[in-house]
Amino acid sequence: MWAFIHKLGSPKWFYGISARLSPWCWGVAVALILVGGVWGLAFAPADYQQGHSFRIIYVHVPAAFLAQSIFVAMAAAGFIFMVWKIKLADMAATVMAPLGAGMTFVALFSGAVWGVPTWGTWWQWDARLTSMLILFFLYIGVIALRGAFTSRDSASRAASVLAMVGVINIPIIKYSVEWWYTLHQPATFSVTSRPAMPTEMWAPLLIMVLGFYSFFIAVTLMRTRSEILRREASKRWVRELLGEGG
Amino acid sequence: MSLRLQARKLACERDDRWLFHDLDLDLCAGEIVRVEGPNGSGKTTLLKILSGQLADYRGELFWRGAPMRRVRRDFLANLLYLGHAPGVKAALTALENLAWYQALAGASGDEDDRLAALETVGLAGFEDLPTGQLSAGQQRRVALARLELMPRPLWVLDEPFTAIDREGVAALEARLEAHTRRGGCVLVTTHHALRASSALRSVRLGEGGAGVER
Amino acid sequence: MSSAESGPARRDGPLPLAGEPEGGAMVAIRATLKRDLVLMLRRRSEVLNPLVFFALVITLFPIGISPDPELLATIAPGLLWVAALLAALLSLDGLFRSDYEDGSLEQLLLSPQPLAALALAKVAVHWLLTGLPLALMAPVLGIMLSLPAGSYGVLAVSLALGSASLSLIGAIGAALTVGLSRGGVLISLLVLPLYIPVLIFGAGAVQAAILGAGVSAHLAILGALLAVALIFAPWAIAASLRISING
Amino acid sequence: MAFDSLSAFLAMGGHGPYVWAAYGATVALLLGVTLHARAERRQVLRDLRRRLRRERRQAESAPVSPDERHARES
Repeated sequence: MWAFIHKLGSPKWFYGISARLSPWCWGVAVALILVGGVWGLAFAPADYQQGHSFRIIYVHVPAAFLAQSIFVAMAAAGFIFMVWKIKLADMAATVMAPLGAGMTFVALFSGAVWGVPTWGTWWQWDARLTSMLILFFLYIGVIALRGAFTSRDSASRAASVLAMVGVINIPIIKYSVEWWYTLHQPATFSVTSRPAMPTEMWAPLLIMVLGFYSFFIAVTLMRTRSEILRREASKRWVRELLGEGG
Repeated sequence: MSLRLQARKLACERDDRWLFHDLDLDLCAGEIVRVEGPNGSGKTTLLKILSGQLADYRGELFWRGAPMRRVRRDFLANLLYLGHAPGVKAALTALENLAWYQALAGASGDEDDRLAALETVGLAGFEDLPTGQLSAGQQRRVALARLELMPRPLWVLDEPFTAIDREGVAALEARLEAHTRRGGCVLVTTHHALRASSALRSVRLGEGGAGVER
Repeated sequence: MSSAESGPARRDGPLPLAGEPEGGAMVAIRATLKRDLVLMLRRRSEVLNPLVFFALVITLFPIGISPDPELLATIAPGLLWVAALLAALLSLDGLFRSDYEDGSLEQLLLSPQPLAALALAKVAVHWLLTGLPLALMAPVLGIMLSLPAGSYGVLAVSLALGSASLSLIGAIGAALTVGLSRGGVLISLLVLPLYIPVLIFGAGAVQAAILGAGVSAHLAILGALLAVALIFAPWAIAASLRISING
Repeated sequence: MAFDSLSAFLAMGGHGPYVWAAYGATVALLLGVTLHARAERRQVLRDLRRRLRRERRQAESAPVSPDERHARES
């Protein structure tokens, strides 16, 4: 088990294995997103209340899911880096942060756009949107903190600590914001929390969510590979690899 | 069990640059070990590692034969570290500063001891002034008074001679030698030429290479 | 330990090696508390500045919005809480910075006592001289915002309780940025999102008091938040200080 | 199929601008991230190869052991 973890933590080994995994992830991501997108846009039935604006759910919810998952993944990578000093985990955490911030932004944007036909306003202090907005600030904080240090080692550690502190806080923030929202807007209807959804509606949603997760894995693999090359530029295996490749 | 700090195959990489690697070092009772090397060769980093501040190194550290990670508190109870900054609070008086340092070690301390220590470093009459009103050299002396006050066997001193006048330098050198005679040990970096003595040893840090003992 | 620490009197004898330190932690914590209190009281303006800031910000709102007492009364709980939160934030940057600059922070890290406990002592002083005075001052400003009667006590209690959590969470941010020269703005970016739960329940408690609803649930949650912060924050602060000292 | 014609599909029952804006932003992000990741990878590889070539040239002109050089340069 330990040997496996340390092997997994070796950039060289990871570089090799991820090269084989990467095309599959991209293939799965593209296929799922295409299928889910077309299904959701053209074939899923319209909502009886919201009509076709309901189709925004197929990008809003996957983006929101991913935004939260990426933060948790980033904190987990930070934890692994701090406890076992596996630098690979930090490289992954480095590349995850901007993607997470981007996903949060898309979730916010699609949520805001969805608000116009639903609530008649571009911004509603809805519980979900508000916690998304806070999550966005948390991402910005992690990215800014990492950028503020001149020493990369210190930057990595500081960003890891902040990500871990943030991940402890996310559920607290989420619940307190929900509580706050119900207190102030008791009867407003929330766009995504609805009772039973028919299969034709949630099946494309599930496909989209899975597609987004594959996309996340594919991008993280690819960018981590670049980050490995950048950080391990003076290692022999990188040189041999490049020497062979021309 | 006597004082002994060992480093085995010590290496430190900061941001992809090897400051030093394969460094073996033995510090024993009765020694002054001087770390030499050009600017940026990692002298301060080495001192920070050997004083247990920086955990980001490869290799092993042993304190009295046991791995450092396990005996860290015992090690710290025997260590006195003076860094680049004197660690003296400008708004506190010299006495208050020393009292805090004694308390950090876990002892309430004694006012007479503190007064005596300040007198030894030539600060008699300045005990009750906020140290912000003292000169840089005098502030440094307040920090050096800790050497008198706290009987820690292992001293790790980063540029202790900074801002000290000539008599002060001579007194400090004599103090270091007296410390080694009592079975203490000193690890020091300095640009100042130390008086040759049988206790003195040098470790040279090269440029990105291994340390060489001389 | 006491015989080993007898100092210059025994300067010629052989040096004893100290054993594992015992029972010194309380001495160190008490001394750190006292030292920070003395330091803050000698620079009284640093204690007063957040309070003046608090009063100033509260003055701006009636001028900027409207002097209408009814309108002010509805927004007063939130305003008071937000302004107090910002005032507490303002003083956070100095929590570790002066110690970092004069080198006493590295000495604190090299103490054989648990760093988390020593950091907690410093945070306690920060709360005592920032959070608590802000809480005591808030009712006075509440009068100026025509805060409805019956909520003044809750305002002070919720602020006192909440600002302790704010100091603890904020100290993590202060510890992370202490090694950075332009840490002042960054710290608010890191810390403010984490303050939101405390703000929600703190302002909520005052609002509940105005509406005549029970406030014990709010105060209990504020207490729970404080408990969580007390458990996690000291370790995070200690870890962050260790990172920053090697920045 | 939930739509009768292409124009109905594009109109989205009157909600066209909102639906297409949300999807457009998402596609822009996904594509942008992908293209950026590819460009980044190429850039890194190009920089590394260039550096390797330069070091080879230097090695030919001045024989220094490679380890020393890496240590000094990186």
